[in-house]
Amino acid sequence: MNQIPISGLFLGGLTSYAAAGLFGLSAHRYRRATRIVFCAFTCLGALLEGIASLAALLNASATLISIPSGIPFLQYTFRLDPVSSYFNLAFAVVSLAVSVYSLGYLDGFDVRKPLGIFCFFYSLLLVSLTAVFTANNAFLFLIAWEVMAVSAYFLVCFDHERDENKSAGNLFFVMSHVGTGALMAGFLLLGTWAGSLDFSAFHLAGAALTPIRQGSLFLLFFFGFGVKAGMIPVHIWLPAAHPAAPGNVSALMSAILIKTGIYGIIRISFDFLGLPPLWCGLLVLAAGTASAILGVLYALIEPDLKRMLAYSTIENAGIILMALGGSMVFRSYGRPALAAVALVACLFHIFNHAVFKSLLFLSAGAVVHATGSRNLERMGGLIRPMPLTALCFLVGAIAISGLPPLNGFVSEWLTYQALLGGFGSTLSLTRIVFPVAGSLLALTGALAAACFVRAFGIGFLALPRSPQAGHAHEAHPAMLAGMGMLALLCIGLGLGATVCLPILDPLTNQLLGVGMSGNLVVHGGLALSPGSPTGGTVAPAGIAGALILLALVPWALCAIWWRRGRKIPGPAWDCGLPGLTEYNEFTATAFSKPLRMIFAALYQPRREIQTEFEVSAYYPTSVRFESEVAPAFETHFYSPLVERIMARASRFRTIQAGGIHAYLAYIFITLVVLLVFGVRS
Amino acid sequence: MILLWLLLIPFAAGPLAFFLRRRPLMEAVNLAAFAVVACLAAALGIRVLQSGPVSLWDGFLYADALSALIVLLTAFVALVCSIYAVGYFRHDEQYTFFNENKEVVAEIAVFKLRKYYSLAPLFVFSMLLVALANNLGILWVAIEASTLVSVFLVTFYGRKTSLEAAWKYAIIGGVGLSMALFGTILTYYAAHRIEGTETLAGLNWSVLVQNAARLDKTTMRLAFILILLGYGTKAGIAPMHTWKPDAYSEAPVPVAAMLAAGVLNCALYGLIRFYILTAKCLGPQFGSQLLIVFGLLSMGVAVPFILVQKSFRRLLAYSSIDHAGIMVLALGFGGPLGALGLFLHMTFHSITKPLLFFCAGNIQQQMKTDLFRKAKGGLIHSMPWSGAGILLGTLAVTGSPPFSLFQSEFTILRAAFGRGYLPAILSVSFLVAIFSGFLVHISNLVLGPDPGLPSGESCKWKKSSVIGLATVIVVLGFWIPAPLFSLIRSAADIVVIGR
Amino acid sequence: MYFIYDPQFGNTMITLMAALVLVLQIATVGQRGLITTIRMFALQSFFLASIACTIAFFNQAGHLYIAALLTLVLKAMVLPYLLERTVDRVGIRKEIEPLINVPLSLLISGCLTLVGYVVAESFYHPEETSARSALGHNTLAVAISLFLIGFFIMLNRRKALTQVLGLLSMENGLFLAAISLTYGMPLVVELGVFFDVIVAVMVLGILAYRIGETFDSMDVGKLRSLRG
Amino acid sequence: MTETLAKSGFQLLLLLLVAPLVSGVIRTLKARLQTRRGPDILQPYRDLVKLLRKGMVIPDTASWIFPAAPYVVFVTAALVGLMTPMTATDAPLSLFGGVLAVVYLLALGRFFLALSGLDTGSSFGGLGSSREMTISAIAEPAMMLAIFAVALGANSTNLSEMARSAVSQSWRFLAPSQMLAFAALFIVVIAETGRIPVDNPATHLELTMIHEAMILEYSGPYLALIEWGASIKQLVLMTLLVNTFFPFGLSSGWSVSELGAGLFFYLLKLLLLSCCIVLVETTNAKMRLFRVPELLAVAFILGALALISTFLF
Repeated sequence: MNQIPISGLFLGGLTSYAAAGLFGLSAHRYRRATRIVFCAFTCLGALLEGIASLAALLNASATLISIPSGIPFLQYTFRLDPVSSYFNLAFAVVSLAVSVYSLGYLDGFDVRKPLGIFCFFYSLLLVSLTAVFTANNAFLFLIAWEVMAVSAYFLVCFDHERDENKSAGNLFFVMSHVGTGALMAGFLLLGTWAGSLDFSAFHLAGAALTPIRQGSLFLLFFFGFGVKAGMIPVHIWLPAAHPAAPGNVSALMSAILIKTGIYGIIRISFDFLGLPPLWCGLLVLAAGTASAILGVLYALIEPDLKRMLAYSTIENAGIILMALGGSMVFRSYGRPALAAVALVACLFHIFNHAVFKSLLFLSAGAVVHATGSRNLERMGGLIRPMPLTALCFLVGAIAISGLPPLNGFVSEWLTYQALLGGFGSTLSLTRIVFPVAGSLLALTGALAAACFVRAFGIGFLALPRSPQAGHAHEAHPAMLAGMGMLALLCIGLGLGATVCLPILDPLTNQLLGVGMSGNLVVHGGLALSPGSPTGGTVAPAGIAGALILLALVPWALCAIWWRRGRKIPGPAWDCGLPGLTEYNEFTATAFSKPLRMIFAALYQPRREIQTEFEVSAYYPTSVRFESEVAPAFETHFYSPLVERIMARASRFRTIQAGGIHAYLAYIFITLVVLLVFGVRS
Repeated sequence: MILLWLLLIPFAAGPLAFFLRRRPLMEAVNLAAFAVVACLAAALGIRVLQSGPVSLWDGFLYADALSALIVLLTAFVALVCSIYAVGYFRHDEQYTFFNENKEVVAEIAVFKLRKYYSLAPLFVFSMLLVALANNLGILWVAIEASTLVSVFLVTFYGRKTSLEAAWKYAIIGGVGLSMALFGTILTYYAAHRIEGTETLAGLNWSVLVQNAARLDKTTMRLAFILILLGYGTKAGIAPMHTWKPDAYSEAPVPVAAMLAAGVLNCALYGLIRFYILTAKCLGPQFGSQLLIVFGLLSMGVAVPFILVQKSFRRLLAYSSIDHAGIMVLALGFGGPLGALGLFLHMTFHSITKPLLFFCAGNIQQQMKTDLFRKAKGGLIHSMPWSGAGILLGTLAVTGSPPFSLFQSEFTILRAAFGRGYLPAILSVSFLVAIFSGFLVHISNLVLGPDPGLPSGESCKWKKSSVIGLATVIVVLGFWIPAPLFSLIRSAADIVVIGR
Repeated sequence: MYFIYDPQFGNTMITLMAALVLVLQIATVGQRGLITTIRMFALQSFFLASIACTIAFFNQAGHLYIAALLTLVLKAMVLPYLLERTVDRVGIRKEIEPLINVPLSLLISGCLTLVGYVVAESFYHPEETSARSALGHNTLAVAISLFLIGFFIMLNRRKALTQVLGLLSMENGLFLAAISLTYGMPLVVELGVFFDVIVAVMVLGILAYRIGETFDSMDVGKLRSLRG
Repeated sequence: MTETLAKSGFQLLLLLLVAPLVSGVIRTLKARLQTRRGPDILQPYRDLVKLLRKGMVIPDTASWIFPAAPYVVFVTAALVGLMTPMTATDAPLSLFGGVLAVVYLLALGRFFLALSGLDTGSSFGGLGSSREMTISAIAEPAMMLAIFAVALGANSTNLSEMARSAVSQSWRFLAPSQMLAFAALFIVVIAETGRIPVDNPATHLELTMIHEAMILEYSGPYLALIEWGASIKQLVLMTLLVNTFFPFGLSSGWSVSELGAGLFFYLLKLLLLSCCIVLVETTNAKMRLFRVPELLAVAFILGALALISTFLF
């Protein structure tokens, strides 16, 4: 592998991302040509990045790339160590698919929209994401981090004519900046203590610190990165911002941008801090569990398809954090092998989520483009006009629900195994945490399945619920190609998990000092096991094969007994009304109604029914039904907080009430105080 | 000689413009003068870099790297402001902004233009004198002169509110400068027991700094307090900042930009010169503690006003208070990093703020208001350049990378964390809060649905100054010219080493 | 006339006049009539000029005579004249009630004098018992008090012109400090300062006049339209 | 390879044959307990054959999901059956996945069934899907806790491994953790198989039905597949209960004599468990839908207690 010029490929990738943006700016005049050149360059960049990262990952050693910059104290230093390369690989894969998709997606852009600006910020996002994953010093990292936020902000605000998008962008940027503030403080503290801002100087720098310093650093970083990771309770920007962005961008944001937060947490807790205190791992586990369960609960009741996917992103970030927290706890207990299982679960789920969430967002983008609405209640029946998009969405839905034999199942299975192992290998009360987390993960998984049954069932099946949905058309071939790549990857990563997982070996080696693939892949590469073959195995490919073979049985049964040709199409049962219309259909709101009632304490649903009638209440002339669910964190924490701050600020403004005498008095008092207290030492 | 020309050209340009009377001529005189001054400033910078401090008339005028940097920034700001002013005042004249009664009175217009075009060079002259005067007394005189000139410029529109603003500016500035003068007198007193300081040179900074260790300590404490409050008033450090929002929002935009990017630097320059003396005399502890407290106070005071703000011109003023606080904080944190951060910040701020003011001015002229409420939103549709410019400027001024203010703020924060955790954490949180308020206000102003206004960017002068500045800001984000950086570094060395 | 050359006499005279200057300043705090206030300022400036002359005489500091002359002409004559003319033209003679009532104001002035002495105390170096440092010590206290009380007048009074007068008396404090501590600043600086003071007063006078014209009142406390 | 195939074939045959039988036994026993005559034990076989022979009506609103779902339901149930030890401790396909795979494969079947309910566009289908997904979701945590409790005892999630460990510690089923876990899992099985008091498989009352509402539009062979699949699923869940908690008579090998004995004990245990189910079904009335969470909360608590008692006792 040494003959592959990793640094050249890496820089080539970055350059072609950047070139894409600069070419994109010319979209003003040459819309069509720009689109093609732009997508070609981003694809090229993604390919180069992907190859470079894969090579670096297989190399299992760090590649350092350094370019001088025109700014004092700054060197553009990138390091492709296994962790960075892994994240960059996931990113490259997603960005390749999204770039292919964009070729078609941008074709359907409103001509009045400044395509050039879009291309520019899109490629800026690509460049900055790459830089975030590979930056090797804190200064560069923070610059890349903020550039990422800036470009994401403009992409979220791209459709700023709608007020909600604008405020979504603002919310995103403000939250992100609050996080960045914490990160900046964290990095500078760490830099002060470590004596340098280089990531290589940070390596295990935390090990020498007192537990209090370690803990406070961890909290700063955890908060800062948690905001980006979409962790509850600092997630509120995510369900606002991801739907507001154009389809391809929201795919990128949900699949990759939130992973930068996870990347940061991994970097911090395994690389920089040495061995953080036990409570850090438990905190991550708890935050992950809360995010997973609350995320999916909010996803369940969301009528907006893209918002629903955004909430599901929170859920998956939670699952990733659960595995990560488990790994940290095991590490604290000195169980590297178990920690490695949890870490592998976490890392694999990161990749998987990147793949299926981008797939789902891309399909959602195609659907929104075709129907002009994000509301599930306005879709329906899309499987007929857009069969391939529907198929892609279905694959994504199965994968994200963690159903075998696709990739989501494998990573969730590993997570369960790690949590199960945690019970036996930790002490006292800590051990009860794991089964509880496991059972909540089970609830999350089941609710996620319900959620995606609802999304696919209401959105794609049965009758169209609006004229636009009825007149929908299949997506552009390029869009289908992009989605198809990801769908195949979902299947491939699931069935070929035993082949893929050994790639994670360098990562566990780097972070924990143990390689896992020997224990993880058993029975000649057929099955996976959590460290010991007796502890349970799973063979996704075997399951898939068995499912296909077993399908012969019902086929044979039908072939034996059933006389062919007796399939009569007929109307579905319409309760005796004249014909089934979209009004008879079960709605998305109704679908989640039982859960809304069961979890009423969380949702605090409010509903209002107004019936107008003339003769008697049994013969209403019109019924107006309104139902609303209050997002708990927004209504109970953030809104009062912002109101409080604003009220305080307003009150504070009375110091500048216009009277010059007051102004003079401020100076006077300051002067007198300083004279009295300052002169005498 | 270069020093003399630097002062003479703007000094002569004022009266010349006054007598020329005709608008194109006045514009030409201003532009030419400031262009020459900018070239001279650049030349001075190079000369100082190559061959050390330059002085004239027995060290009456003296330029080391610190002065050269201030001169360069002032000249740059003056040049861009004069370019912008052409378009700005032409627009004012065209739409009869000069007279509230909407009576088109040509004489009033000419009178007002004469006022601006003759006072602006004098304003610049006084600012250049601040940087070039070696004598601390002359420095004071020059700052006072700049105040007086700018008071007239603040009353430019003659509205009730501009009178009010001018009064507050003049009175508070006057009080502040009295304190500064007191401090200067005390410094002279602290030094005058030392041999060879009884003459005029006794107030020369270059002389004082060599004898700084022998200055009377108690006197220097008192002097520094008074200087801090005095020049702090001029720089707009809380709680002496109260004139700033009024003056910045009432002055014509080019003047406001010069106040924010020129006078601020000059006032800080005075403070820095005294700080060097104090630090050498009393050790860094005393001065920096005070500076940190006042810096944090300024940043903190700016927060609520930026969060809840009705007018975008005042928003910029509070941002200027915030930045004055940051720079004072940087001076207080001290050390090589702090000083370097200070001058980087000063440089970048002086380039970024005018852009914001120009865009705000364009918007104000187009919308005939500076209130967010009345300007509504969606300005990007009718004014794509100014809208994009103010958005870019907002990101830059709030310290978002890749723009260069992030680099300086990062450097300053590095110094901060090296020194103590509480001020550092506080300043980070203030920065975040200010960013939030600023961004939400400006994005609501710029983005949004198209209100269907006619395009408002026909003037080449206004547009070119906005685009030019924006380009400079973007370029500086990625590349700082080596000579500029070494000038900044030598200026920082002066603060650290004292020479 | 021998005693005239006795430095002791000079010191006493200076201290006396400084005390008078201080008393005049405190009296200004309690004063309501505009014209009276201006005249008291003129008188104060006159005493200052005398102090400057005395110091110049006893210490052979020739350039202080120039400063004394300038003070006499400008601060004791020209400025009061200009200000009185402004008062006449605006036609408002009475100060309205100050923000803090007179007895309390006087009390605060007393406290400020105390602050002045406390600050000046720290400058007192017992080991240097030369006449000059003692003089410096006493007059510095007065100067600081003048400065602070002038400041207090500015924030206590509502009229634009009284604020200008407060500012001017602050400058008087500075002048006192300058002449008594250091026998004045270098001449160039001194001239510059004077020039600035004159221009400042003219600027403020013009502003005050325009405020009076525009708002039909000289009450700067009413200028409150710029806020927030 | 061939050995595994043979074992799988045998167990598959067993699954296909025993599953309707269990349904029939339960139905008959229930009728007897209610002093009715009830149908013959073999009635389910007849039903299935009859359905397989009949023609079917496909709703014209339905897409390809509708015909696919019965296959998925049937196949997943069958695969799950092959992962579960029935007569012998080592299940033929136990390598392919343990108890977690079982749970998730069943979820896959349910996923498609719920989609098919929505696919027809009729309101009943949606209603059924919604309720089915809800109940399965809230049953999940309890089930996972109970499984955890058992898996911790066996130190494995592999079902064969769990059975083997249960065999080796013959009296372990009396341990409090095991009893509690059994109780929790019993409740979950009742919920999962759609029995009283959670669902009533015998009615088509539109307000209460869950499972039946989803499959309302199915007819003919597709309905047969679904019914058959459902009964296999029920059998597998019952097998899971009896074989992990009461592993008596599980044969350790696959020789004919061992298998015979294993089969005998297996059927005996199934009969006993069926009796339990019948008892529960007869003595309880169907719950309101929104009371079901309370029942499942009880299961959850039992599971949690089971876990806690694993390290208490």
